[in-house]
Amino acid sequence: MTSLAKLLEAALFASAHPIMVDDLINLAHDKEVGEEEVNTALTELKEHYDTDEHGIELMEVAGGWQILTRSEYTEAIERAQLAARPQRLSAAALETLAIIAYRQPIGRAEIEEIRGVGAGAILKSLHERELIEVTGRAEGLGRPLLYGTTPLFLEQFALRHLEELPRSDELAIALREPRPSETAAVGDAQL
Amino acid sequence: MTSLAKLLEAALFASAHPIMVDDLINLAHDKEVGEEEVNTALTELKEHYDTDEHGIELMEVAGGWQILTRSEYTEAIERAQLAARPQRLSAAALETLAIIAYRQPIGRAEIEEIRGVGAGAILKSLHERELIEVTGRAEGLGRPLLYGTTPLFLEQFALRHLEELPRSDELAIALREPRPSETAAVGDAQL
Amino acid sequence: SHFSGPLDLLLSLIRDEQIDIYDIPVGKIAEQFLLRIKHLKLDEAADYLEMAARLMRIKAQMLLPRREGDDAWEDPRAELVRRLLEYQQVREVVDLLEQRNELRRNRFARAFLPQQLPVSSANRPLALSLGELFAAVDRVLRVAKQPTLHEVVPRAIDVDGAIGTIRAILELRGRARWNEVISADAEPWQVLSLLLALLELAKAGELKLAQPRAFSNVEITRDVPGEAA
Repeated sequence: MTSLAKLLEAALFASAHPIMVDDLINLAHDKEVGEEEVNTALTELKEHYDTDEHGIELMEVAGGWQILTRSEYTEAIERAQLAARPQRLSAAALETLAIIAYRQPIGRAEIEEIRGVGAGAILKSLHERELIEVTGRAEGLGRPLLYGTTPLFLEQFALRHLEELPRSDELAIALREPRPSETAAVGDAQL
Repeated sequence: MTSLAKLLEAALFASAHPIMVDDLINLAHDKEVGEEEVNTALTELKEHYDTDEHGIELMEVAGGWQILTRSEYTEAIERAQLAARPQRLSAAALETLAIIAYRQPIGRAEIEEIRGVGAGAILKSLHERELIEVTGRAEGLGRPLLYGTTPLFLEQFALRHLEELPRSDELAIALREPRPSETAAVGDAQL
Repeated sequence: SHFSGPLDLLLSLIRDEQIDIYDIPVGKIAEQFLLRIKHLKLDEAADYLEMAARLMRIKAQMLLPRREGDDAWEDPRAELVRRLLEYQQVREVVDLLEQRNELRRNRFARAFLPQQLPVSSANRPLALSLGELFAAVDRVLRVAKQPTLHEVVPRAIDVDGAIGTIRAILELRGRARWNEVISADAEPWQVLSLLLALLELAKAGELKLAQPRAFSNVEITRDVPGEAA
């Protein structure tokens, strides 16, 4: 491997979270090394892991790069109690996250309106898991807190960026299309 | 690489601690795999890292086997972390700093009342960064700490003195001096 | 329960019965909704009861006579349909998030980290500019609450809505307890609305309120006309 690829490998091995490309460029500490060189080295590293059949792989996630174990070894590693998978989120928590991801910044009242149930406890637990954060306060009465998703949300959902989620008008509505006469009543049903 | 070597690589990557050979044998969960097979796979992995010129290496350390970044890259990684892009203050921290700059000396309760959210963690971090300091204690119950900005604050913002901050009539409610009639109530809020 | 809320349950009923979401037979679906929540022992959960009450209200509205060719007639179900479609989209995103989450859950990140360098975020160099500071001042000015003035939030309390909910619940069950008609994390305005609605209905003789012990649950009983008050 090139020395840049080796350096990047060492740095990625020393981090539990994705490293942004900008930080990888800084790491090289060399004016000759820019985004292009880093991307080439990342590709080299990625291909090396893929073609040489490693137990790990390089993934682009949450706006940066991260080395992760390949999924086929997860069960064995967990069985041997060398590492544990995080708990799955409840359906209610996932719904709340989905709403926040699409509508951020969004306040609690609006989330509750969409889900039809109270959101207080779920917001607290998503906040504790650092999947959402307070991004501000709404104008107006009561000045409610507004929530948005965090970089850790992208990381844990293997998303490169928020735009990777389908746009709301791309979401197939499993139910049939409205008849023209109904369009007015349901036209604003989009996320 | 053999599939055993790949499994060991994934496990060694995912484990927070060195892994003993016995645990590596367990990991394989296969009666055919004993100490000899694991040692062969470890040698394979070690040689792969060495001959393919990786940024990492397989080391036998106290308590078992571990993958570590090569020492020649440690310095670069440390340097990069030290020279990491200058951090920016969060919007919340900047707002808190702005309130303190204009209203000093000011207590935590009053800051929290103006921003409508808790200020404890932010005050601590501004204090650690030496942008604010404790300038005294308020009268009244609990004698709350009062904060003000430091010389470093002026330096960081390239200000000669605090009076250089624009202090005009336009500065509305939150940043204006409290009216005498409000002072009593402000004191209460600092309980 | 494996339902994440009343909308989830309602949507699953609509799917099971292969009902056209744009033409929901409200009477039928309300009945089934009640059966299901009874069966699932969800009939003491405020959120589900509120949905049951809402369905009953829509059913009643559907029965109101309307004039032939009345253009101004608005389908009482429209709001429910809108919410169901919106919720349906949320469920689709959830499916996608679940897939992505599994993808990531099945991979471990590096757990062993070399000795943390003595670089706390506190001694990393700071990038600060006056422009940023002034922008922060501006934000504070725009959004700051007046210090010391305790804002009374004139959030509309919805007594009529609460009255409708209570009436519908009592129609279904005859009696209920306070914690069954309001969820534990209700906003103060919701609690207030409910309280005023209960007092209003008690005054009108539609229900009786009893609290066996101080701080115990308030019991709400429908006051059937003719029965001694």
